[in-house]
Amino acid sequence: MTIADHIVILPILMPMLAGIVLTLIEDRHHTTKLIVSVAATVLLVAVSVLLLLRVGDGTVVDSYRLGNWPAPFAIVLVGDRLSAMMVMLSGVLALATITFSAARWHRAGPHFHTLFQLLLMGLNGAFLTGDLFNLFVFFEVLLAASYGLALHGSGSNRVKAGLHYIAINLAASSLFLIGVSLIYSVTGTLNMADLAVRVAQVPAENRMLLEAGAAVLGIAFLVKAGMWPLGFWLPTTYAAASPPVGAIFAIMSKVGIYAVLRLYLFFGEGSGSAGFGDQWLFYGGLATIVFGTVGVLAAPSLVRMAGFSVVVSSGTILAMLGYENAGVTAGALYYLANSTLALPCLFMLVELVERGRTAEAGILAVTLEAFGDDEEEPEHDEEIGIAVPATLAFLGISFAVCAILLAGMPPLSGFLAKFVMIDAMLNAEASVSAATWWLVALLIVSGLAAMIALLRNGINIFWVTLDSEVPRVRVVEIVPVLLLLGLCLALTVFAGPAMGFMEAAAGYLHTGTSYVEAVLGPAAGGGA
Amino acid sequence: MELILALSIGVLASSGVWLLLRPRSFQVIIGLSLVSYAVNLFIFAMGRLRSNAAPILTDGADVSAFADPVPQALVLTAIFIGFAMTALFLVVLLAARGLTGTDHVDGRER
Amino acid sequence: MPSDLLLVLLICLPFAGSLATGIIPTSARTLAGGIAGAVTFAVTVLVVLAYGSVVAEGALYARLDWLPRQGLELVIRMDGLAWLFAVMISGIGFLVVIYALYYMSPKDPVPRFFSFLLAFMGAMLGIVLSGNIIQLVVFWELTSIVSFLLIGYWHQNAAARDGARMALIVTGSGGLALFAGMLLLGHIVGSYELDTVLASGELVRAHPLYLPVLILVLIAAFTKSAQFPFQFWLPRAMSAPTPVSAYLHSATMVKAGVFLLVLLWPVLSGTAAWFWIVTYVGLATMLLGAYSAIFQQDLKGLLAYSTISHLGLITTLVGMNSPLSLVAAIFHIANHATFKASLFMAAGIIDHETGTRDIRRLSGLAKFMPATATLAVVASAAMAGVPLLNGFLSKEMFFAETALRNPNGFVDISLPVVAVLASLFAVAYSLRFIHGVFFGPPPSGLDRVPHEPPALMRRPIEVLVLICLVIGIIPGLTIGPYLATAAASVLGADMPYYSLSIWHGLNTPLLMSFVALAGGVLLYFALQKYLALGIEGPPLVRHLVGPRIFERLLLLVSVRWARALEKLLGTRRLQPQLGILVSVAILAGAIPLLGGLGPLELGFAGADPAFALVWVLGMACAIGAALQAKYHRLVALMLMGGAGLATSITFVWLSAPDLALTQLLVEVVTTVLILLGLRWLPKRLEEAGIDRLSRFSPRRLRDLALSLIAGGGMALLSYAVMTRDAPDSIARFFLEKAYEEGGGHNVVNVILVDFRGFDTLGEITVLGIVALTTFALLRRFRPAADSIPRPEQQRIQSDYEEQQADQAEGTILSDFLFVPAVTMRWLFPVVIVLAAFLFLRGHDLPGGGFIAGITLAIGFILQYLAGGTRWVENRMRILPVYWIGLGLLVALATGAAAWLFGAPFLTSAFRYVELPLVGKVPLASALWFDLGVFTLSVGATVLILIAIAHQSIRSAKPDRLPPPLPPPAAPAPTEPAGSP
Amino acid sequence: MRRVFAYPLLWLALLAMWLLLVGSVAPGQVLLGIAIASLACWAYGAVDMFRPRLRRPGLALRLLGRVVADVVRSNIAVLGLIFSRRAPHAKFVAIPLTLRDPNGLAVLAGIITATPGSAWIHYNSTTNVVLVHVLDTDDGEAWAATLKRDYETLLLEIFR
Amino acid sequence: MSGLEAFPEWAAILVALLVLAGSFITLAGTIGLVRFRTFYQRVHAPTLGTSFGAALILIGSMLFFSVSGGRPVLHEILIFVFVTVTTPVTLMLLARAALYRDRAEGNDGVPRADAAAPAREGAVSVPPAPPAP
Amino acid sequence: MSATILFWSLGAAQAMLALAMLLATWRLVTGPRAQDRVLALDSLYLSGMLLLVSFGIRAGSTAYFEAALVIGLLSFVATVALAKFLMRGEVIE
Ligand code: NA
Ligand code: NA
Repeated sequence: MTIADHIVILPILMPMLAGIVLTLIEDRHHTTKLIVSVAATVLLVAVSVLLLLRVGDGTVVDSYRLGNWPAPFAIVLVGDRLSAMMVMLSGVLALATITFSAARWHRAGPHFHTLFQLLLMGLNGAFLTGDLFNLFVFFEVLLAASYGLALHGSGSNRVKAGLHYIAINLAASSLFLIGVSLIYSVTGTLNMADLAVRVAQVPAENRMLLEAGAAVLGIAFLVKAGMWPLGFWLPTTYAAASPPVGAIFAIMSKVGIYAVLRLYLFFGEGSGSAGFGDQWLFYGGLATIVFGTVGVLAAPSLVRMAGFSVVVSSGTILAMLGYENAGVTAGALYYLANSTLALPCLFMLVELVERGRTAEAGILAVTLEAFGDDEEEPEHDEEIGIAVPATLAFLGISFAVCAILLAGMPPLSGFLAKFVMIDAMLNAEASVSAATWWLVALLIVSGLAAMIALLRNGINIFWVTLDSEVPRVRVVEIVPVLLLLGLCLALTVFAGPAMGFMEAAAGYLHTGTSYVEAVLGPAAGGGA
Repeated sequence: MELILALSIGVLASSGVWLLLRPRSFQVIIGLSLVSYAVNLFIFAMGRLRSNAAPILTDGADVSAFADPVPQALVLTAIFIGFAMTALFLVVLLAARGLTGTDHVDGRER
Repeated sequence: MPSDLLLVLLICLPFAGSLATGIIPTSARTLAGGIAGAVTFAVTVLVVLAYGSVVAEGALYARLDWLPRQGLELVIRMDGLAWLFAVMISGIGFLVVIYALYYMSPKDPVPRFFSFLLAFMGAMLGIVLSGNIIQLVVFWELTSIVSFLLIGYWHQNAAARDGARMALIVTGSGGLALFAGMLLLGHIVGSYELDTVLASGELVRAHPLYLPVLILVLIAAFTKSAQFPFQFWLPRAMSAPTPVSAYLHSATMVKAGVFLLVLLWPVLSGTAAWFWIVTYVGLATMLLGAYSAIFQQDLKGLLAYSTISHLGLITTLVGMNSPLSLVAAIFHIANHATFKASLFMAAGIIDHETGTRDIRRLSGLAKFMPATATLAVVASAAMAGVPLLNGFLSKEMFFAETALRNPNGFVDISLPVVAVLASLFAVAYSLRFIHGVFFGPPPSGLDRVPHEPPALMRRPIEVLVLICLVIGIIPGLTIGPYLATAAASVLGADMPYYSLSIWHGLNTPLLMSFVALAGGVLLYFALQKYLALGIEGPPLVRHLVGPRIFERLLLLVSVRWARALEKLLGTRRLQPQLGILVSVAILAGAIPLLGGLGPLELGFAGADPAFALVWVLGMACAIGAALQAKYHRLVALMLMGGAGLATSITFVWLSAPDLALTQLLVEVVTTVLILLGLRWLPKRLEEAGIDRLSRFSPRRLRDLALSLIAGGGMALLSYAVMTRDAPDSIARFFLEKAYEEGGGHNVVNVILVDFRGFDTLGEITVLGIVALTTFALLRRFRPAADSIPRPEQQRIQSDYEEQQADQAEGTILSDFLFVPAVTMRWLFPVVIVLAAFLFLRGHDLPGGGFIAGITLAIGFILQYLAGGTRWVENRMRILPVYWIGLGLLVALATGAAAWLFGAPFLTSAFRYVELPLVGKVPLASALWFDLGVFTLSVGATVLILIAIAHQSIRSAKPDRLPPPLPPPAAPAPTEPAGSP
Repeated sequence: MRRVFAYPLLWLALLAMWLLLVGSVAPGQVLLGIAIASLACWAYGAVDMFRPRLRRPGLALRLLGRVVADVVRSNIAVLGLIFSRRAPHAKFVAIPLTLRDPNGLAVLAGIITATPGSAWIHYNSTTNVVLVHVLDTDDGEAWAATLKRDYETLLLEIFR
Repeated sequence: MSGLEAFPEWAAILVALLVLAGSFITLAGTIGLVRFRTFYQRVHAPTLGTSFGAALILIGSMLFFSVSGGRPVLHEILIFVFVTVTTPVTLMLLARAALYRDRAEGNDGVPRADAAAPAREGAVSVPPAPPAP
Repeated sequence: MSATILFWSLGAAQAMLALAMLLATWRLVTGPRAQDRVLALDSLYLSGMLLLVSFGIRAGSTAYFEAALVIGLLSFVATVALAKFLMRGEVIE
């Protein structure tokens, strides 16, 4: 094996190593920890870019057999376009949020960077694994880290929200186990490619057991994705989390969606259960959009609104997945990339502008609470004071761009995403169904609602409050926002190539045979 | 055997779910534990039941003489993760009790 | 210049200018003005230069790929209509820039203003030059967004903020409707290319989706052009700086709506729906606007309502399904732009020079600013439709169209009557504008003495008024060809005959004009008394205030209903959420089973009575735990232990010794763990009365049903699986290879550390993360007030010790543990040996890293139990965080070592090594991996438990300072070391 | 190293435990057992408070014999009691002790409690009096005297 | 129970007797646990199982495996030692805790807190405890 | 013959031990005091351990020995913690 052949496992092992090293560094060496964490994440992004380049043209699909055992028996990692894209998204997002946290939040409690790196390990593992139970393990890794991060900084709100978050996800994990084991009981395998082959061979009398297993498994994924009525925890948790954590959580909800996407592999054409669950995804997604939209409007605070925006984006993608159509999926993937980059910006910006709005008082309350019991003194206050020139302009423009992205207003990628999705939806069916019309209407109305809510908040913040007092913002807080918005801009300008990539990824996802062949070898592909 | 185990799984799961739906955080943690017993047994059952066929290889024995080791390995992982999560939930429960002054799962009485 | 470069420049120049003015310092007023002037001038010149090519080629194109496969190409397309609009946009833009340079106060951030203005110009040009209907939507919304910023330019005023918000919400929503409409249109036609769409009129009109498309497009047009019932935002937008009003609310943005109607005329017009909706909405708007304009007290308000009315006129014309009326519409668009822009500028001068725009406070200004007065009079006359001015011409064409006989009686009457009535009102408000401001006694109570503005500020008005005059006098020579080009690009072969001249003879239109003029004058003078009262708002419809209704509606829908719906659709409480999760999971599991579960035989074959008894007690324990968990936590904990024991025995019975071991050990640790936690949960006293009543509440019954169904479902599923044959599974491979290639007899262990070692790597990470998280959380732990004091038992015992003279503090505790602790310490080395045993044999027999790790951790905990935290930590320093880090590192390194041999991660090596004295020893790399697992398990378990135990010490401190003892993560060597 | 060899008896017991566990006396296992027993002894040094000082370890065998005999006797007695209708004549008996060595006390407590029919309840270190619960006896003082004679004297001899 | 054809009958009978007796004694202990009226009486019951019950069954096990394996299997001794060493620890602590709880609640039938006070040399007998509430 | 003897005698022994567990559970459920329940739990563990030993004999396998060993050595940690909690209201001070 050459070094390039190992690249697919690096996004998992590198953050793990970083996490270990960070564990062994003492807490008081904040700066060292920060440097290690940032360096590791930069490396991770670099590796993910390499991976993306390697699999991007579709000629290589990395199938990495752990322990060198043959394919259906070993745990395999699979690097294809979709997983490579997700890994890169999470890396970029992590880089942005870690940088952002450097201003203050990474010191609000012990082991922040460790947890962050291990979250990345879990995320990348979940994206790359080709094994159903291994997926569970990485789900647990990322969940465990997310529990820690959600509670980072402590405080009544975080702990209350964390309690709910943990309770619900523990229940969901039980469902995951039930689902996986049921599927194993009728197919005798855990390898996803092998499953794709064996699902078609499950005898009729066992098929409902298989489908029950898959459905229960799906519920576990949908809880993470925040689908109505399983996702009430999401806005509360995201809003209560510290801002960099809320920001990185934007990709957490996408993991559930990603997992659902991977289920296509088993329930595609010729599997004997084609179209399984599509209706549920569609109507669930629809309901989720409605609920998220309502929540966006009703949210009493900006950060809760941001949380509901995550719900809307989840609902949108889920509804798209209900089409089980490569074109629509491609649109949904484009939308996913866009919202994954834009939503975190909102979480970060909220913190920056609220900081000005509450005139440090709220923050001080938080930090006092956060440091109240520690040996360390809150000695970092003076660092917050370095205000950047044109802060207000930066904040205003970023907020506006962010709002435009999230409301799906032209001309940015948010709009393009809506356009490509609707365009694909209208072309997905021979004659456009009433349900599709409803979805189109809902997508547009949800954009309007987001616009109204963001407008309301934006005017209040920038035109009423901030005018008198400009919040003090540090460069490390500006750079990540610019990075993410810049990427959205790139996604807008290079929409054509980006969509080409998404279409290829979606096509690959929907054919299945090539995935199976990549994992099990050419002979197996025919069976799927 | 199958029937007994199935019934047990059912009773464990019922008791656990009942507690999961109760308002006190301590009830929830016991519920989660009971549910995880049920789930562990459920996973275990997915490998079918074999008595006195522990998958510990003896020389010359045919592989069909052993119980399915895969669900066992999965349960082992699940037990550990379950333990970790119980611990975490307990600590969060304590923190919530400390910060809110109540052991109601919503952080306030009713 | 090649035409495509020219077109690209047309779009890009304004945006580039916007960017340039956006980044220069706020104080660089002149520089900003210079850039803006240069850009607008350059654009105007470029547009003018393009005319020849447009005429010659019909339309100019430039193309740029964006989303080619979705049919979204950037197509810049300039035909005659677009050209006419582009001239207006750029020319008036240039004039407005000059005007604004004098108008804007140095105190304002002027560069930002020009930046927005140029961006707006670019967006507006983008609309008219779009050759792709989605691209049109893009620029359409862009104008909404930029206009929002321009209206809110003085955002320190609440009125500006509200006006801006309302404008954006109304026009932005219209834009979304347009987006939907265009998507439908594209879907019908099969292309988003404008030319294709324009050529598919018949297809579209015959399509079942025609009406939805029509309605959506009309919503867009009506919101943008402030047509009834969306007209209310425009007067509110008057809080924008006057140059903005002059530009956006006369010449450009509001024209985008009617531009859209004209543009899509070939596609959407010609149907009854089009006629009835467009014509009558236009008529209503025209009448309402004109009527309201008369009674405005604010100069700009009057102009705004006048604009609404004129846009209504244009809309009416477009709606009439006749090519000639379309020509008239285009003509009036141009005319209105010129006179209305100049009027706004004049109003701005008045405001600028007198400090007010209130007609009630203004009077006799002609004496102070004669030139401005003259210009305003001419422009107003054009607005009123006085002959020899451009407004007269297009209004004559309008009258002519309305006067045509129509077979429908209602139309036949209503069209001309309303047209005349509205024109009559127009004359009245024009008169009011002139008479009320420039004539009469000199103004009183103004802050300063008014005088003429700088000449350059007046220059733009002069140019525009001149155009009004020139067109009004010699239309055929001036606007004629351009109008023809524009109309031809829409109508193509259907170009009607028309003549642009002042005198068409004594005919009905002329009569109508006369009636309107005379009637208007009469009306104005008749209203003098009423107007003198200075009442705000028009009579009769005063209470129908659009903005207020809109705000109320918005509040109702977007806040009240939204909040109510959020409550209805969601919850923030945990119990319902878990209930829903369980219900959904039940549904998910049950629905596939609706098709039948297949064969299911009940049988007791092979059932062992002892096994059955074990589960009788297991179930009793489970149910007991469920019943006791609320009030008797300790009991519930013990009962849970009973259920756990039954589970362990099951594992033994059914061939899973590793599981049994693990379950037992975890059981012990969990019990201690929860007991540690119980210290911080004070006793819950049974509220007997309340509880008995609620015992059978519907909620409890529902939960009971849910839990029974959930449990029953799991039982059913598991029974179904257990009674069916297993599929050929991957297990066979593991059983076959475990020894040969994995080097272990215990297949489960070989799976854990080798075949599926990657799972284990993740799992130990989870354990590590959780330990670190609990540690982190506990560092901030604050017990509730009621659990800060020491437990009741300790207080009673301390009190007793105090009472007894011979009992020192702590004697009861030390006596309590005195003898047992000796045994518990003896067991420490025993547990270590056991752990070593379980670890080393794990690969071949039940045991392994986890099991050994937990065992050793229990050994440590036992010492804490026997001696207390301080005692133990004075004797040895266990540094669990390092154990965790080290364990993970060892596991990771073992996995990565395979890379040295060019094998994938976690590839194991296994061989026998011959050692002197000892003999053949199996050495598997997996053992190292398991060592990592072991180390981590010890560290994580100890950290979790001891971190909780440390809270007792912390809370014992009165000031709750950090503990004097190092917390478990203190730096020091890792082995249990220290002084005896 | 001193800590390792401070507890020879413990060391031997642990080695024996290891060999019993692995069920083999192969040289490799013995070596491994020695290593592990040493490690465990070293760890015990960290928690040991009262280093056991044995005077006459040989007497332990005699003690063991008495315990076995007593256990057999009391097993039968308690068995009978369980299946008889007679209510047990239970008593708390306070016994002043001479033995003070904690290890010796631990052995004594273990013996009393492990023997059916008697249970070590409460030890007062100030007065060196232990409270024992006896399941079925009519004469608590006699019972206490027997205990002191049979066990305490022996233990006093074993532990210094 | 296949593969036991070679297992000598005498050993089988011995093993059976040992195991049956041990189980019976253990069962008897739990019967005592149910039957006895007070906690302090019940505390004696489990020791039947830990002493004789365990011993007999473990000896049975040793015998069985030694005979069937053809070599001495003695590791059951460890279980017995562990049980014998650990059970008293639990029972002692538990009984002491019970004593405290009874005293704190002022229950009858337990010696007063100063029962083992230095002033009262010699044994103190307490009348049998009345049934627990 | 040996097989038959062992089969039936061990079956009976297991039934007795399971019954013993059941009785201990009865005490565990009914109490009445916490100390009774802890005692019952300890007894339950012990009977369970002996059940495992007898199961090992019946199965003719030593694979279940460790489980019994672990109960024998470590189950008391849980009951000790419980007892200490009853006495002091706190497990580790
Ligand atoms: Na005893
Ligand atoms: Na014990």
